[in-house]
Amino acid sequence: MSDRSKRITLKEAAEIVKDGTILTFSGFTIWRRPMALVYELIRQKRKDLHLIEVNSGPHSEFLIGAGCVKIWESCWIGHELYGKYGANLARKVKEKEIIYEDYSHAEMGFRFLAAASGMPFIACQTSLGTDIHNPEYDMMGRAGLRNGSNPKIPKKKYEWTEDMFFGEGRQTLVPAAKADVAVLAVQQVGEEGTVRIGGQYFTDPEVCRAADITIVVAEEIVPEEKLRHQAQLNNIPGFQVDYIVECPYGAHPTGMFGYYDVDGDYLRNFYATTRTQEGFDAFAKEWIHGLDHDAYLTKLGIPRLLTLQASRALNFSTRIKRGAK
Amino acid sequence: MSDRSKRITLKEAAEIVKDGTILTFSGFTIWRRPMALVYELIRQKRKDLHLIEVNSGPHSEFLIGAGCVKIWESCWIGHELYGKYGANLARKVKEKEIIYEDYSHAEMGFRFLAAASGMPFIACQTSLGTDIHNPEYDMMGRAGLRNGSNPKIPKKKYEWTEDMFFGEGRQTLVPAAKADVAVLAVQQVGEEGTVRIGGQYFTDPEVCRAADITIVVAEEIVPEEKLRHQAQLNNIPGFQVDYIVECPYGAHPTGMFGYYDVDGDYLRNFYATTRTQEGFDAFAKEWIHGLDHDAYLTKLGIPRLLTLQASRALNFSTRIKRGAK
Amino acid sequence: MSEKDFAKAGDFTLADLMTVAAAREVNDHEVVFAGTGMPMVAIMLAQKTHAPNLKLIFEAGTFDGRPDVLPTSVGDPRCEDGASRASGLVEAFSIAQRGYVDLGFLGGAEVDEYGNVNTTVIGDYLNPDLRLTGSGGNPDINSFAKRTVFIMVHEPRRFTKNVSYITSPGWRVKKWPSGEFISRKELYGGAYRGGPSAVISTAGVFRFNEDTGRMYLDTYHPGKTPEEIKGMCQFDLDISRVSGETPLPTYDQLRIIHEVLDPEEIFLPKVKKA
Amino acid sequence: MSEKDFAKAGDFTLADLMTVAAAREVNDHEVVFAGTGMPMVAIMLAQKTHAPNLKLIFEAGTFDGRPDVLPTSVGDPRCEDGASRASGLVEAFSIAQRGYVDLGFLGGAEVDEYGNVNTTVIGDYLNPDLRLTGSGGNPDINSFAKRTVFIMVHEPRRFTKNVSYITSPGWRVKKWPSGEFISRKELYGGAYRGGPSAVISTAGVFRFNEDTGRMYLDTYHPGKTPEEIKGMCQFDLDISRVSGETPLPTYDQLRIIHEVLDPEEIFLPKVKKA
Repeated sequence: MSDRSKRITLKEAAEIVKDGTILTFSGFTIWRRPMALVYELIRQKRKDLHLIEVNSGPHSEFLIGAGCVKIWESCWIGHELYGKYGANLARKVKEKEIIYEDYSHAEMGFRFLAAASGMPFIACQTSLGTDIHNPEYDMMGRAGLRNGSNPKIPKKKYEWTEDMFFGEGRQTLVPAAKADVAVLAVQQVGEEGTVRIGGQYFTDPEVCRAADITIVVAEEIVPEEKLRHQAQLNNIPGFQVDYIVECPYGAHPTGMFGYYDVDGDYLRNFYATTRTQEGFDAFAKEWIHGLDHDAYLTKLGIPRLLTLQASRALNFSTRIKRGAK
Repeated sequence: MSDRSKRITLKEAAEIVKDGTILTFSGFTIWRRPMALVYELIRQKRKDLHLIEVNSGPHSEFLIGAGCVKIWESCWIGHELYGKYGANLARKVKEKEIIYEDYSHAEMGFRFLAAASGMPFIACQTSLGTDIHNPEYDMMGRAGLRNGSNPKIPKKKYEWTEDMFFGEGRQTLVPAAKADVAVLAVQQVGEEGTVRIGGQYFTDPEVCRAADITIVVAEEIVPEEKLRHQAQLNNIPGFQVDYIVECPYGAHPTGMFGYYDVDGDYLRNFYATTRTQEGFDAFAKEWIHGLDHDAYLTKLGIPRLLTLQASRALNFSTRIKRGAK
Repeated sequence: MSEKDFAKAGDFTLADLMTVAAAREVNDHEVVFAGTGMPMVAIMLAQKTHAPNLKLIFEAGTFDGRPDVLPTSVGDPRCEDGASRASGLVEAFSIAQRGYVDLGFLGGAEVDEYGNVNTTVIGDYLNPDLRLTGSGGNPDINSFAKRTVFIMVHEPRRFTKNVSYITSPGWRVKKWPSGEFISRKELYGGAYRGGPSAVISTAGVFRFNEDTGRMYLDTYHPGKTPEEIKGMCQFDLDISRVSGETPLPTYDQLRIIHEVLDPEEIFLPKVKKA
Repeated sequence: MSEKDFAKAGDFTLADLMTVAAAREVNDHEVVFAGTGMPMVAIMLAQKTHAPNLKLIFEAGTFDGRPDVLPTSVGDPRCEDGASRASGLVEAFSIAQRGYVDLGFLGGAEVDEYGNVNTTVIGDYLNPDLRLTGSGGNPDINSFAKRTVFIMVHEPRRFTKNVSYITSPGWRVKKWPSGEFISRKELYGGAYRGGPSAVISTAGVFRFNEDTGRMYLDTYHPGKTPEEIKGMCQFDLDISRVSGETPLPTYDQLRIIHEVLDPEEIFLPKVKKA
């Protein structure tokens, strides 16, 4: 893409994600999820999204609860110790209002590695003998979605072959995980798109390259040349990034290494109150609709944000109460 | 492996590489090659080595010239601008004294990625239609080496399949590149084996994991906890490293980011004088046999080493003469 | 009382007992893959007692970390303190698939007598009573590691004849497309490294018969009897090889758990003294 | 004379002319994969003139570098100055295979009329006259990029009817196992992105017919005629589409090459004035 300014607003970023988009995200469970953009997608009433994720979490629970999602393709959803499972997904699954497709965690990781590397599939040796490989449980196949009409949806869920090189036996071939749009929540992005992640980078580099369009929502947009003084600390080169958005606390209530911790109270409250659709709608009415990101932060309030703020020395907060003590 | 001290001498390191070992290396062309250990292998008269490399360079030209190598499996050999091609390999190839096996550069990279990731093969889409894929040119097959007697040598050079997921056509399956021993020349290693590479890390992380035993030859052995203060700057976790050797200027005449530049004069002289076996033998007599690493550095002399030394600010030398000017 | 003495009843919780039992499964120098919660406390307890040289791998991408402060999740910044390397999930699973991992600690909602574990769904997968979290890395760690230890709540419905869905493979698993049960070793071929080595439940510690892959009771927790535990399983539990009572925590171990590792009581509440 | 004036004969070398011709192949904003030597100078010349936003990828693992000092190799520490990211070869080729690369610059020892290039061997591969370096990344960059430009010495034996060994794929390539020639587009299928778009030799600039994939002469270097160049090829070179003489370097371009990019005369010697 050209080097005209890549900077856009949160609203504009959400508009890039059309109805029916195959969408993926940065982060890991309750860390570095692009929540501010997720809220904006809900405000804009996005429909029929196909989420494809290495693992899932609160961001997807919000999108699913709000009715934005047609297909959820991943391996896990929950809120770690702040909520045992994904109650919104569970409800929609029970009511058959969503298509769910399960792979294992390593399989999802390797699927994104394949897509990021221009490989249509990759071989792995995990989860043999489990119901993840049960051919009856190819849910997208059951829904008639593997007919080739969407070139990013593989025609099969799995293929198996014997290792012909070393005689190592049965190999599972998993298809590349291809996405239309990846949305990344990170610490810093340069004006030309160079991404510097703090802490574990999870599967962000793979997720970025697996998508046709990458939007980076950063805590800070920083001068490009500052990042280029230490190229080894950067994780994604600028030419892989199409749009950038500056949005402090843009991953709240999930955590951001070096910036802020997970807001466990917020997640606990979300999990406790959104088991029903009515509960979800009330939560969304209070925390999403009619607000923008500034209003959301204002509603959270300065003391709460300061409590979550990470120590610059330790990269996590020393102020939050995490346990019974 | 246990956490008894991993520190050994150069001589002990070379003794770990037995006759017939499948051996691989750190670095890229004329950068970060474990030359001091290569010299020691030549002194110890190692035989029948099988070199498997992403790309090759001076280190292998030395081993091949000295008659240590039975099989050379890679994609490239030369000295960049200091020597057009690998004259020792060329001589042994012409005289049919070595088995050579060609893959493409990306194929070799992906082969090491597969081995490093526990995958017996990986799919790629490069070099279709070239003589690299000519079935007549499976040289290890022609030599009867693909009979399964060595479990690290694949039974086929290639396999092809059609993409069954997205209809993307012909895919080449390349076998994992498995090695017995990897020898890495790097800037810093901690006492427990944590590796910190300066500059591009080339294929070192993959090469390390592709081998059963990894020996790291470092410019400096440093306190482990210093490296662990910034985990993101480290490239290889300590538990993947079996032995460590401290050896300043251990990659000379190849270059080491942040420590010293390539010794172009040395390589030019090597290339010019080792086209014949007599030439090689004379060179080895002068620069390898009867010397140890300290004597080698002493013979090079302090002014030469200081000229090669990298600026701490720039990571390369500002003193060397690189061109006609 | 000395630090090395076993704690008296009332001085420790069931969770303490299970944590100590889990820590005992770790050998020094091993590479251990751990998830969030009690397993993480157990491994860090082992690291601070008999296994100072173990190497911790966290699924999100941290290798050989030595956290000062207990992480609440494998994605937590606290994981990276003192780590040899911090990267990502693809590297973690690539390393695991390459065979570096000795031991994995996992959880489960249901287990059968062959160690097949379900964390995906209660009821029929196609018409579920309750959708759970899904697999996460459970089957992957269990496939790649040489040994796997499961930590579970013990209820009869959870120790079941047939799990609703095999999320994580035990010693007899399904061969697709037919779904017939065959031995794990046969199915995994060259990728075979081992399998479930223990289940630590709220009732006892269970292991698996080397030949048949069937679960047997090794030790029973204080206050339980083997017969009672057999009655808490829907399958016919082998209680012929019981070795005794599960060893109690020492005061030293309890001090490390509650004063060093989890003083905030995130995963392990302290005993409430009247 | 002005900076924008074309240089007069005697003020530039043939290498200068070729470097400028190569730079002209680059469009602004493109992602360009470059090897060592003249291609690197050409790309950096483009970056400093008409294509300030091009992104350089070096095979060893550097992305979007802006070196102050000319690297002598893609493994050189000088590559990383001002880079967006520095990593390794697997990432570089993964990015290329994923389709991010617009243009690759490569060299060759022999080329045929379909743009098949040999860098591996002179003579029979099984009984070689001379073993060369081997492929390096030549076939890979050529397979993955949308366009490839080759820079070569022009001798009749190098512009040959049949190369000794196809190292890098042209517009008609071998289908194995039979070895029959078929079109590149047909063989590559979903992986097809393009192919050789120009050859810049010491005699002229060559391009390829869109339908047949056969080479034709586009421009001839000063002092050469199309007929003369046709005589320097062992195949029947199409000279019906010649567009004129290869444009000469400007004084501005020569200044950048010799004063900014390669003042040390590593790859491009200056004109020796009497």
